[in-house]
Amino acid sequence: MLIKDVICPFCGCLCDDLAVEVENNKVIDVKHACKIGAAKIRGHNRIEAPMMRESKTDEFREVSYDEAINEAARILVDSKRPLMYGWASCLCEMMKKGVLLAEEVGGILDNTASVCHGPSALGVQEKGIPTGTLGQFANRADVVIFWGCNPVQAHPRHMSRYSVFAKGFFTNKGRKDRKIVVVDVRKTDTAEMADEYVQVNPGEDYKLLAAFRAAVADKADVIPDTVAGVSKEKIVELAAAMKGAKYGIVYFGMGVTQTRCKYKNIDIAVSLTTDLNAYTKFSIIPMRGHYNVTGAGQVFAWETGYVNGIDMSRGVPYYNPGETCSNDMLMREELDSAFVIGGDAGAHFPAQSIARMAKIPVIQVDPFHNPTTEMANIVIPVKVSGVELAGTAYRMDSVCLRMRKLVDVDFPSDEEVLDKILAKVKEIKGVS
Amino acid sequence: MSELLIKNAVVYDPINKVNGEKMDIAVKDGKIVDSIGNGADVIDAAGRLVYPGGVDAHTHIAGSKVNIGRIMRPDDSRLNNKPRTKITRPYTGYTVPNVYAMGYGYAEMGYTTAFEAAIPILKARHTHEEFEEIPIIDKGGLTLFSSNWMVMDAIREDDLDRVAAYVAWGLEASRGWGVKIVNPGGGEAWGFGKNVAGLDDPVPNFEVTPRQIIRYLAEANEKLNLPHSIHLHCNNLGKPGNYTTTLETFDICKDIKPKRDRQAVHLTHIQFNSWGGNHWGDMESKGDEIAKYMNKNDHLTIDMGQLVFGSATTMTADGPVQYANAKLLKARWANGDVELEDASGVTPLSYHPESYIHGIMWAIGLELALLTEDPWKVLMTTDHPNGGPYVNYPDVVTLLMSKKKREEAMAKIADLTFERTSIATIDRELDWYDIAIKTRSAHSKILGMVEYGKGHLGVGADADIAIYDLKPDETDSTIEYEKVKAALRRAAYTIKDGAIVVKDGEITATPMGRTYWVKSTAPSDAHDRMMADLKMKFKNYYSVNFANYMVQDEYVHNPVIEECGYA
Amino acid sequence: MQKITLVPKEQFKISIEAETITPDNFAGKSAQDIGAMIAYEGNTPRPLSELFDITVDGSADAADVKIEINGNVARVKRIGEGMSAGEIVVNGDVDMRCGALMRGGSITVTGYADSWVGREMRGGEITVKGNAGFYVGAGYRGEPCGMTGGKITVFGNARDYVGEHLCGGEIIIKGNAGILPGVSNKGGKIIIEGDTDMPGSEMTKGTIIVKGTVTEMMPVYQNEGIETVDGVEYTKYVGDVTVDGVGELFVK
Amino acid sequence: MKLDAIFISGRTVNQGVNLENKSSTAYFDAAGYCEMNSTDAGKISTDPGNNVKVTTDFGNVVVPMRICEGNPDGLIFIPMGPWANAVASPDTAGCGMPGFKGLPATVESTDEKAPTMPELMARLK
Repeated sequence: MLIKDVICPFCGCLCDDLAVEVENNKVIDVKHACKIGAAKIRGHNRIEAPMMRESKTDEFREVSYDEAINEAARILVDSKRPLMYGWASCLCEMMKKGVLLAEEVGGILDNTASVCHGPSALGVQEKGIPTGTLGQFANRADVVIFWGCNPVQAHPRHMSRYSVFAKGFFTNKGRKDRKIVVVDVRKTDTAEMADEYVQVNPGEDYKLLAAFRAAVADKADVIPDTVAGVSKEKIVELAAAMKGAKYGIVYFGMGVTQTRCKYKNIDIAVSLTTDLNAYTKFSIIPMRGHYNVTGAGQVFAWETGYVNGIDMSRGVPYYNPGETCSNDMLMREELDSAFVIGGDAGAHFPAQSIARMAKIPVIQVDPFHNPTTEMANIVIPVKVSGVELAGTAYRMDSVCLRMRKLVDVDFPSDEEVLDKILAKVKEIKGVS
Repeated sequence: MSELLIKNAVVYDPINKVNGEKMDIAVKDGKIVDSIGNGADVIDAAGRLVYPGGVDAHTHIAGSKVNIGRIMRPDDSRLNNKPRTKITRPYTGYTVPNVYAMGYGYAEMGYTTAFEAAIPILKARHTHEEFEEIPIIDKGGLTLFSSNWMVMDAIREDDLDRVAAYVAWGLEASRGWGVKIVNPGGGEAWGFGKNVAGLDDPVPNFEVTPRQIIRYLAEANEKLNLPHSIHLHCNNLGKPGNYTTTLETFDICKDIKPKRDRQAVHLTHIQFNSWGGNHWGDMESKGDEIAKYMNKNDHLTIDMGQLVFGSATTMTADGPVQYANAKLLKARWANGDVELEDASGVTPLSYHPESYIHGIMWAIGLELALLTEDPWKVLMTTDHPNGGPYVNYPDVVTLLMSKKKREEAMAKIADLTFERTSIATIDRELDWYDIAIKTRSAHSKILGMVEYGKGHLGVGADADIAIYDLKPDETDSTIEYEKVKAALRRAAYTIKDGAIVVKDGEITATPMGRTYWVKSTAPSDAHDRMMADLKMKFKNYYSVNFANYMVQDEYVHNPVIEECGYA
Repeated sequence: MQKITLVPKEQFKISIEAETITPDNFAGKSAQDIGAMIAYEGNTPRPLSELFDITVDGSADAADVKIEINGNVARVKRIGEGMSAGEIVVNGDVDMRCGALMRGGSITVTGYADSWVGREMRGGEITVKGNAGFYVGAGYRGEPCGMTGGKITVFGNARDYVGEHLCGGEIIIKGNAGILPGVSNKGGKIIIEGDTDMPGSEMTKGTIIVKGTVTEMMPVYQNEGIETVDGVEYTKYVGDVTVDGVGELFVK
Repeated sequence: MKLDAIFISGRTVNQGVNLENKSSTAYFDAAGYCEMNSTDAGKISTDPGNNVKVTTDFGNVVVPMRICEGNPDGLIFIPMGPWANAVASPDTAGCGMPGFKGLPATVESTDEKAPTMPELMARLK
């Protein structure tokens, strides 16, 4: 059976034109997807059954779902400062349950944006974000800037579907209608195919963005001869190209969110984009990684008012990255348990943070064995959302789509696991 | 089955012409009935004020705009916080409350229905995702068609039936209740950073005018026999001198013949479009001119878009106006272009009484409501959260009911306001019957919700009832406005579908409400023409596939579907 | 005069949120009353008497209350939050948000003050004798203004974003400051006696004086030549030009 | 001979392909290496495939070296994942985000073996 219009559950592009051949409830072919998406849909070896162990150096023993869930609930109820992290490779339906569970146990609710585009949210909180949907950029953008992002590697179909080669209403020649600029600290594969590659010194994006603002405002006279390794001449020339765009778009990635100045890079990039709107139309958008990390921010925002790093311990949510995000707390050894779901803290936190996770009980809900498993005391395998389970996800531009189910499996969904943990938590706490 | 008797109520139910009558209300299985047996639960209203549950025909409660407001405003989310209880989830936010505070806040004030005023079809699924999480109140939404390529291409080809076919399809795709038009044509122009200047300024690249967009959509609206009229946010919003555009816009729909017993057009938050002068320096109120028009014409209704001093988060599909606001105020600016469909913008701001501009805006909303004679023509809204958050409705009510309250407010407002407006000269004070009209009955009538049992307490109506701790007989609303405000802010009881959801201003139960939407049909030949064009646009220009676009049934909880179409 | 002494009974690992510890709250209260006040250890409410040995000497209005904290409160947040008068002396380190929203009175921390010391401070005086973390005298996320009044002195070093969104008041860092001090300054004064980088980005109004070395300047300032302030010669810069700023940045 | 460098991490296609396959050798091949340009490689006398030891203030890790001429002098890249994390900074700089990019590092040629993912994680227990 060929299932059409399948939405890819890998990255924030949520390409929705895949065709997946399923026979006898097995995926046998994935068409139109990139290498990464195809690999995800084809599947990998997975954790077969729930597992537990006392010490993290012990071998795991297989247990029943009930035993694992009950023990997970007990750990959460006994915790004064539980972290509930992940919420990106999963569907919105379960994020809502996650918020409820975090409320019930007075935990810290954090999603993978914490180590990805969390700083982008902080930038938005400083300045807002002039943005749009990906089709708007495909149809209109004639100046395309990739700043600190590398879609060739991280979002392989982004350029063909939305940003570079895509042909749109006002861009019917596709690539030929666009000027592509890449700003990065190294000449990436994306930079190789750009019209302009601007090499910025590591950690100096902020100053370069400030210089662009000055140039755009025709105040280039204050700019020194070079800024962040880029000549003033180049800055002035590119500022003119930006102002001359019919529609400009800045795609940015972890090259700016993770480098020095972090959220201030986004803050000032938004300001530059806003400034440019005095001359033409310009937008900016983060290149989101996990397919539904955008959804995590959306769900958390409507449920709690905040996007990530949400401390539920006092019954009302409190948000303050730097104080309430996963690594802030791990660094201080403040947490007394961690619940990891739909994200792999073990693989994506600094080793020193993970070492601190080694000292507290860790519960993992995930289909796959990964570095978090190595640190876990309880492992609860679940369905692969978006392949084995239908539900809602948000594309990087916050367009909301319904993921399809392709095959049936016997694993419970993460939503079912959360429901059961929640029920057990309430039972232990004696609340209805 | 559940039965409830509300005894000794002083009832204002304008749709049924009940004006402060002392009576009992019987409820059975969630509906108002003639009478019930002796076993019913009894609430003794003891002479207190009883209204139908409040209805808000124009508010921004859910969807991508509201949520970007939350995302960009942790400074707002930390306001009005209330920790979770056994019954309620945590409340956060003042101008952009979280979904829970949104539902609870309305219910606490005796409101039981609210309509989201702007749904871009491409992002409709998001709106419904939030609807699903807003407790208690019934919901519906208005779908944006104002800069939609499908609409403009059909208009350019003078194919009214195709416009109608697309509206029908778009309403189903978004599960919307009505046709929303925002700065017609301006959203498309904003795609390249431009705007349209007035009703006859062609939309770049599409060569149709705002006037045509309004006209065709209004006609399509009637061809489809939709329960609500077109719902129009005029061009040039937020610009001094815009009242002339507004008056011209009023005229466009003068000869539209509504298929139903309602207005031909509803013009929303008209305060923002009733400005005289040529620039900020000489800006003045033309609220009186607008009211004069309202008093002479019966084809239209408006809502106030009342300004409330303090913090607001402006959000609208009017992209260019938000850019202008953000630039003027050096404020945070979120823009949200929606491919092929529309634009939007969000900007936080604060209204200050020391600013005569804000003072004039404050005055205009009140002028509109007080100078328009027929209370049914002007709804009380704040265009939440544009003019200010809906939790301030009780405050606005007291301004309408009490000249003394207005004078107290005016004492703090910049003097120039009163040279540029007529508010200081207005003596009218609305009564409880007027307020019932302006806060529920007219909202329901204008939306086409009367037959769905909203906004009234007649037999068969939904048992959505607000009881306020206030005895109309013993309260002088022209003087005791603090008491009125307190009572309206926290209902003694809010009853939703016959169940008590608020008691003494506190949430006691959190049932989920319904979502109303319209399934309409156009002639099949027009539908076919429309689908051919639509499929072409999906193939070439949309970034999502046709098959993944329409909102699925899974997203619409407790749906109530109005079926209608060409007669 | 009323003197309250708090000595922590244990080494806290999970942060205690103790916004209750202010002269305003303690004024006129007995040790028993104070002990009954609640602080939070993560999600668990705990009476102060469980957390601290409390001694109270005398009784007075807030202005005449002195709270002395002896022992390790490096994991006690929000000490002195919103206080309007009186005095707090912490003999040791404090955790985040010490003196946030403070309106009056004084706080002295003899050790390290973690991030957000004096967040959104309105008045009064905070002295940190050791180092300070990030965001000294800064604002809350999304707020246009951080500190609007009062004075903060840090004798050691401070980390990044000193005085972010400063709208008034004065911050003195005797040691070095991290990156971007005075970012979005709208009218306050910052003196950094040591080194720092990228001061004054997006400053619209106000003053920043750096007596140490600035290796990285923001490329958006107009050099106005040499000017003498308090007998010392500085290069004066005006900007940030990208926000039409008239802020004054003095760099040695 | 040690090379002073700036360390960054980032995404790659193969790291993505094996994101749910992290116990495999394919994941090690996808994420357990360090890229630098040939000039830098020459400075520490190493050839592609040979192991290098990368050290920062926060830890060290041994991985095979690869050449990427797109890297400017003194810039080394390790794909995001446990090997990069071994040298990443847990300091969140007041905003929740640890240090994955722009850290001063030294690189040297080594005969030490590169750890597998479980070996790396075992170091942290």
